[in-house]
Amino acid sequence: MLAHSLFFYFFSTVAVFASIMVTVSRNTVYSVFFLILVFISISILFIMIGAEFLGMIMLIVYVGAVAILFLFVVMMLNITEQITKRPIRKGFINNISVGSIVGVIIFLELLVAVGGWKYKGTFVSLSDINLNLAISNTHALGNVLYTDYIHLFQISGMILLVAMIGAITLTFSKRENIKRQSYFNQIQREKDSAVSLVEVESGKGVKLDD
Amino acid sequence: MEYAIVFLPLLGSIISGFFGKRLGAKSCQILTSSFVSISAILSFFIFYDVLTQDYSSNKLIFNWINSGSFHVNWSINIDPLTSVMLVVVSFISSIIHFYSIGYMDDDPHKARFMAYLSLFTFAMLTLVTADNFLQLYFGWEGVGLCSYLLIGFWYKKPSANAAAIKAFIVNRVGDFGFAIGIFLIFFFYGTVNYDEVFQQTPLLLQKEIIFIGIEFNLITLICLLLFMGAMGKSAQILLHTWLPDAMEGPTPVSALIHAATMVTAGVFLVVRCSPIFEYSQVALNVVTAVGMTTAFFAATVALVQTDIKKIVAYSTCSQLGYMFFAAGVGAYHVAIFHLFTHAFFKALLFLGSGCVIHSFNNEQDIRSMGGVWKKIPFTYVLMIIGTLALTGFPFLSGYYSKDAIIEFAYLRGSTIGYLAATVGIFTALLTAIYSWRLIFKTFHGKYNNKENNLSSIHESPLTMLIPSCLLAIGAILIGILFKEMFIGYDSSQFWSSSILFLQSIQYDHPPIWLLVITPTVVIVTIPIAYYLFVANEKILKNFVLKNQVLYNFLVNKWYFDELYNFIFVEPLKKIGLFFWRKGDINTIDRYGPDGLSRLVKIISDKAVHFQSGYLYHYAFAMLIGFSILLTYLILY
Amino acid sequence: MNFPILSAIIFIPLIGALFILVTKGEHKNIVRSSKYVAIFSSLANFFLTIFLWYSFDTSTSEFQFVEERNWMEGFINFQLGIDGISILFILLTTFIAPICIFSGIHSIKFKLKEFLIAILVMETLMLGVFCSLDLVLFYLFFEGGLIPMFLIIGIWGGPKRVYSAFKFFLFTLLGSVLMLIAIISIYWITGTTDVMKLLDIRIPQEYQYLLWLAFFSSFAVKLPMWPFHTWLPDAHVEAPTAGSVILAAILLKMAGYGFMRFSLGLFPVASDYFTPLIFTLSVIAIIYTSLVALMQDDMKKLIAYSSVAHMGFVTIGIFSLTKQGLEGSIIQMMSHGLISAALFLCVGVVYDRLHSRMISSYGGLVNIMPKYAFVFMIFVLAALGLPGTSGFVGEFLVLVGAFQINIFVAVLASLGVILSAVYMLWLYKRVIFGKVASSEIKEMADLNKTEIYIFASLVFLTIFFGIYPEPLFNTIDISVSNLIDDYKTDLNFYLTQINN
Amino acid sequence: MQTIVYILPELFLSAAIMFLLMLGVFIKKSFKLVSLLTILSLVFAIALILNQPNEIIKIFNESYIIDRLSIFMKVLTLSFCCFVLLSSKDYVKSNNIDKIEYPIIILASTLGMILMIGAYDLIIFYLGLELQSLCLYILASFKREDEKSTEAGLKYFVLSALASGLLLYGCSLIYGFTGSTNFEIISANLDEANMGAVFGIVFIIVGLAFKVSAVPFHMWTPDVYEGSPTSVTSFFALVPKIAALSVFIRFMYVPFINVISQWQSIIIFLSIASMILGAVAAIGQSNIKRLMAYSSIGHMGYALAGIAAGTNSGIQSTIIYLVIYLVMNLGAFGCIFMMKRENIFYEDINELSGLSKNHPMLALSFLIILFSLAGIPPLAGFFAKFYVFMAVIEVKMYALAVIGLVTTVVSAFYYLRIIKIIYFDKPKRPFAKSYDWGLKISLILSSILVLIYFIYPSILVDAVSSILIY
Amino acid sequence: MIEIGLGHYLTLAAIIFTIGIIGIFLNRKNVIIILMSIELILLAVNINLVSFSIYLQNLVGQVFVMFILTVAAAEAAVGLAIIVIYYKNKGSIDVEQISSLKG
Repeated sequence: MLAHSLFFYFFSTVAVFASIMVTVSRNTVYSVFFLILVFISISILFIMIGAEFLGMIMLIVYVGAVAILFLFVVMMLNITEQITKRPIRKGFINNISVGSIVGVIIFLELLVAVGGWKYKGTFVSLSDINLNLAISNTHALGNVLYTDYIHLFQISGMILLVAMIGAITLTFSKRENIKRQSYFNQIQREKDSAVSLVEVESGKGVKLDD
Repeated sequence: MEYAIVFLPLLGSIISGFFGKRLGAKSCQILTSSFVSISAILSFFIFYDVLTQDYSSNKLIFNWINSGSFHVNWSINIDPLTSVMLVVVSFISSIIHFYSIGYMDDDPHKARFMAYLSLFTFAMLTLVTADNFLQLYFGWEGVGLCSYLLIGFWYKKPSANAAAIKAFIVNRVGDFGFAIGIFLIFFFYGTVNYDEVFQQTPLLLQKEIIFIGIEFNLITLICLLLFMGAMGKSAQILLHTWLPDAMEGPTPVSALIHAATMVTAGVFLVVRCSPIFEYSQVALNVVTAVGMTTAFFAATVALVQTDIKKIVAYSTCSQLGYMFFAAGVGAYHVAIFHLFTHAFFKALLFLGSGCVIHSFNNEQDIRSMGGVWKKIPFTYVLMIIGTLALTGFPFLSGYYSKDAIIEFAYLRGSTIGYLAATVGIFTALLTAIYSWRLIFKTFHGKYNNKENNLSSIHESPLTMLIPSCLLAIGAILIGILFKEMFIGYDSSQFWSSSILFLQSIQYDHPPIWLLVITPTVVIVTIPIAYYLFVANEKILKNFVLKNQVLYNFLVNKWYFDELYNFIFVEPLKKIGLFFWRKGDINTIDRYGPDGLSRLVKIISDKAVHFQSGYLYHYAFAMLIGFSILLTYLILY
Repeated sequence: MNFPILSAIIFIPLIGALFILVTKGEHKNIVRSSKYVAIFSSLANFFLTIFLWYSFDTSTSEFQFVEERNWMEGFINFQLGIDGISILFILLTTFIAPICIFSGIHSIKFKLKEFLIAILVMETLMLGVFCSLDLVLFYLFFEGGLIPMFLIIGIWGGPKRVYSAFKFFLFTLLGSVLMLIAIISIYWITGTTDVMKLLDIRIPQEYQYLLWLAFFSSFAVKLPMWPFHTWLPDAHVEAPTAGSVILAAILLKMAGYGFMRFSLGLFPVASDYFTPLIFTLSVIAIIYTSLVALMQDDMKKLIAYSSVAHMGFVTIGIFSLTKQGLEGSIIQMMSHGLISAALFLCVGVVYDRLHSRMISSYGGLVNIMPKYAFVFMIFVLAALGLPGTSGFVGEFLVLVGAFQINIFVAVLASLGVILSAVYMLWLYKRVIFGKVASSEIKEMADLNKTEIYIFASLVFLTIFFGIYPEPLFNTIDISVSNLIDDYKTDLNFYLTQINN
Repeated sequence: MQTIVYILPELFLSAAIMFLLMLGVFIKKSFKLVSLLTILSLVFAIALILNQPNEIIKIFNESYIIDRLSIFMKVLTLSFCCFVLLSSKDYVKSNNIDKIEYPIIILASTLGMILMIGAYDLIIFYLGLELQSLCLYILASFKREDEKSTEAGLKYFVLSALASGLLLYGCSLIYGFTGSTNFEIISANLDEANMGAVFGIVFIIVGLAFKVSAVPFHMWTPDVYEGSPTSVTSFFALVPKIAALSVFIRFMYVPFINVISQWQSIIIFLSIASMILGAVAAIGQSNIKRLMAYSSIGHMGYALAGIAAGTNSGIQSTIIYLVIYLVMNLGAFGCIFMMKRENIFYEDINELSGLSKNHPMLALSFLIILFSLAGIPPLAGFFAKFYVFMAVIEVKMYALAVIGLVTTVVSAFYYLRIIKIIYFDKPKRPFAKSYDWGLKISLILSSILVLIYFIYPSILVDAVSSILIY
Repeated sequence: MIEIGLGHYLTLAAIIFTIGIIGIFLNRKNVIIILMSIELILLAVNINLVSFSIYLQNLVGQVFVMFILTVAAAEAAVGLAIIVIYYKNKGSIDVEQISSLKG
């Protein structure tokens, strides 16, 4: 019980801090790392309340794939260090203040929503909830995912397909004057045509012809 | 017969107007003149029938306006008053038609001129033969139109155009009152037919109505409004300014329209409406007052004018004043008699002036004339006859009618009657002075014209002189011939079917001194005038120099034109411009459509400006919208 | 059902327009055949309406030649029909349309084919307005007219045509969208938009005021009443002659017709309540615009302002709700249709020759163009309400009617009669009389054959109806009486309701 | 097995996507073939949908529904997708975006929309939405060497992701506060006291409003419309709106119907704001695509007004409005596709100047379409507005009606401005004569439909009259 | 405080959600940060769903999260692809410079 709350407070603090850092840190690479930190702490929270499959999958998908993708792009575009010498735009300060006010308002309103939560009336600690332990969380998900939610599963497949097509269409370009590997040609190549013995006279070097 | 009288001139007008080019000017002139002459002859027959057999008729032509209870017909109504007017109108008109043949000899638009003249005759005839107020109004405006057309006949002259418009518009002002009078009549009587209106009048005597905030007696109000129309048409003071200007038109026009016929329509109206006027002493008094004021005012102005036609015009104005105050004191028959005689001698005077002008090659200023009586004796004689008749020289036509007016005014016995008689006598004096001034300045003294040689002065052609002679005969004899019939002892019977005399006509003899005073004054004036204007001009010159203010006041016609210009014309123009510039453009458009579109444009620019292209602005806008919705929901 | 004569009348011009649209071939041939098609279809339509008039039964106030078709299933039917009031407007429309076509053929120098299509479509829409017995249908035609008119002004108009066309379009559109809301509201209040049924249904009194105002906003702009009139001078000035003619002769009448049929028929209480407003605006319109007209230096603008003043008489007459007032308004609209059309044609004649509308560039035309001067004179006189022209009959009756209701209004309105004389005669004097203003004027030709025929017909009708308006009175008599009776009974009904 | 029959169209489309992909990969230069087959498969899918039974069917644990609304909207989506493809063929070819992926992605996004339309469960709705959106991101930046196109893609991506994040948050709230993701269960568990769920509604409305580009969630629209290749813009302007509006209707009237008083005022706000901004902001535009963007914002405002009415006739009027809007916009974009000289497509409005002289028929149809867009009778656009305001006034929302119609006047201004340029201004060089029959057909079809709709306006009313709230 | 209930998790989610939102429009650096903020938002949603799911003892929430994960990955891929081509065209992914489309 106590452990649960301690862990909750610790990891949620980390998550909040890290998510703030995601948005404010100068270096984009750091941002990505903080993002990873958020993901990790949240996944720990998930595991804590019994959604272990999702917690793990979060790690795999987010940390293992998405965050790494981000990192790739950041590296590729070489935008890690932001040029910060840019003069502050007029009205920027204003924006910050107004923006923060709006943010705070939204946050307070969300709290109102959360506070208005009266589904079951009484306060129930999440750690007390007895999950159906007959089957594990993963098992339970697996049971429904391919039966009740098979159509959704297929649709998400389609989404991934589209994402793939899209990413390729957008970024893939055939460039001229670039030598490419041709696996078939490489493998099919006979020894005769690939290797030739050359008699080398000393002191003359080798002249390779085309 | 009635149809022929009224529609022959119209036919002539149409033929001459539309086919003038094809027929040629000559045939048009002959055609229209003969049509009008036929009409005149037929009018005499009618007159004769009326006189001898009490003939009367009311011929319905067809319905005009027929809306709910508002029925108006086109019709030809004959009664004694109408028959007299028919004679005057058609006879004078035919004479003028003939006269015009000569007068307009060198004008390129003869056919058009004749068409207008005939059209005028037609309109005047419909006016006098109407049996309801609306047809009267039709003729009323019709003659106004013809007057407008004829005054502006020489359209190249800017002054003629201006005068034409002025005539029309001033008349419109009068007609405004007239029209409202008709509305009132219809509103309270439910009809605009003379007979029905006249029959109902005694029933409505006590009716009071609020009009423009003032309480009036209904009958009085109707009379005053109708009289307003009459004032406009008959150029009574306040609405007289158009008449002198109207002299811009050709002289035959002045003779026909602005002396003999149209301007007397106002008098005709008052007399025609005597069954209403008789019931309103207030209205009658107003008529008298306006009449005598006009008579006096016009005479004073005529004293100092230098344009030959303008003098005659003011004289017309003055004589119309006589007629009105005659009507105002209840002597409607005398008014009509004066109208009748006046038509002849005033037309004669105008035709004579026309001859003079013709002789002087379109010179109208009497200061540039003089000393030609021997060169143009016929004209001279005609003018003398006209002047004598006008001034009321004994036994010429003017004598009978004018004296009768003064007598009747005196006999009325009321204060206003005495006052009118006094003014009448004094005006007669003035009339005599300015008339003889005209004669002496024009025909006697030194020859003053610089443009034309004395030798080039010539007598007018016969086509002009013969008609004038006819008129001259009329001017001499008509008074004697018709005196009994119009104002004699039996006259009330003759008039009974068209004029209502609430107080029976006084046939008492006025005091002898009154009978004598006017002719005496008239006769005595002649030598005085000769002395002043021919023999010894210096006295006058000195007098003028000493009384420069008075002189200017008179020369400028009591400053009426300037006053009107100042009160009406300029302010109206300014208001119009103000409404347009400040009202329409600067207020309605500026704040209305243009303002709205500018506002929309501004909002549009703002909205577009907001679309800054920056992602964070977009996200920000979304979130603001989102938080507004959320907040709204919480607060709701 | 008999032959659907009203539909035929409405759609004949449209069919003509379609024919013109689909003609193919050499440019010259197209233009020629479009001319013939346009003239033929418009004239055929005119004769058809004459026949309609002939077979019209003047002894009943019922709607006649009623046609009913399913249109928007369940709630709105395609319903046509005419009574004594509308038939006159139909006649006016079909009479003016050929005139516009003739005038257009003469003066339009480019895109003649499109022009003819626009005019024919316009004719269809205008006829639809006067025939329709359903509010939605009415609105459809009423608003639809904006499209061709916008194009006519915009394509063939003068130098400031864009501004004017936009102003015209948006101004009138803004006015009429409110009417659309009112129409829909009426549907939900009463369950129908069928005019014949609505005239029997009494709309609850509390709704009437707003509904009336909504209709008013549309009609007041269209009529136009002061202070919604400023689009009119602009539109007139820039529109080509035929456009001005249509605008002045028919488009403005739609509003008067609407006031009569809808404002009075459907909302008697509100009409009664708002009568002072109408009177005030109308009187202001008459005096104000007359004064403004006085100071114009552009002929068309002057005539446009005078139209505003004349339409002021119309509204006074309508809302005086007397027999004379209403009949006077109708006659006034008819005659204004003829006279203003003719006046614009007159301006068009000289504009075609000199390409200036400024009064100052003219002068002394009578020397060069006597026939023209004559024709112009007739219409100037008719416009200032000279007895014997149709202008007088309408104006006078309106004033007679108004006088019975409100003396003060009638007196002030009569002042307009004086002012109209002032500005019209002054205009005439400056244009026609005086010295020949420039050497170009000397070159100007007098009226040609077509113009003479056009003007002759207009002159004839103007004077004919001025002297013998009996046919018009015969046609409208029963319908107007019925309108007034209905109004009075309805009003009494409501008033007793209020008192209880 | 029965279930499979019901989702045959969706299955067929998925299969077609994969098949065409393979085909495209293995056959070189097969763009033409793939496009043709795409259109054919769309047509075939329409046939399959029309073949579905005329009753309400819920499958997959009631998470997917087949009813009149969904059938109607699906047919609409597929057919307009067809028309867009047809009319943009020429454009695609001359702008070097004729890759096989193009039609395939369009097909995939159509599939996503169809799933959205049929969704009866939050999860499937979300997945459909994302499938569609992903395709749209790609399409927007499809002209990848063009800076504007990629910028459009980027903007659309970021904002759309934000919007779907909000929407998702709403979904999570609704799930949490009602205990289910199924629409009917949500409906049963929702009441006004359930604050959290009501909040969720706002989040979801925001997401949907983004999709229909209602103000203030419209900010992406002008930029994306302008930046994307015109063929994509026309797709954007037409097809996704169908799905978005139908989902809007579905959400408001199925799960959220019990809290109508809560969302009604929000929709009214969105509607009014969209109408006003759509009318006002378009005035200064010179790029015709941008102008069409604002115009579509305005039109969506009117469509939302119908939804706001909260009645059957409200929904029906919205659907009628949508249909007419689609037809008009198809025509409008058809005209935009014709603005081509020497293989360059112009977007500046001023290039249209004097079109009436050079291409009278094109100008005429543009004229008809523009007047219709402005809502001037007797063209179809008027009836669209008429029905909407009928529904609005039925529930006595007079203010909405007045504002809506007044904005009509304002928006008429910028349509008139285009007409002015076409008809009143001096001609410029003529455009190339386009002989692309697909474009011609869709243009002629749409302008004729718009023009003659008034002859028998009941046709649409009849078609949608069976679409009712359940 | 000691008892950790649903409310705590929801509040955590709300905080992260808000940070994600603010991150989108206050961030002036590069677009990738925005992408990460979006991931944060999705993460917040996931927290919500998972905690609801556990609380309600209803697997739907967790299933939902599974698909959100998929979508998030796909979105990241496509998003990054777009960023890459944008960078190729423009040479920068500075948020302040993405404004060639405006008005």
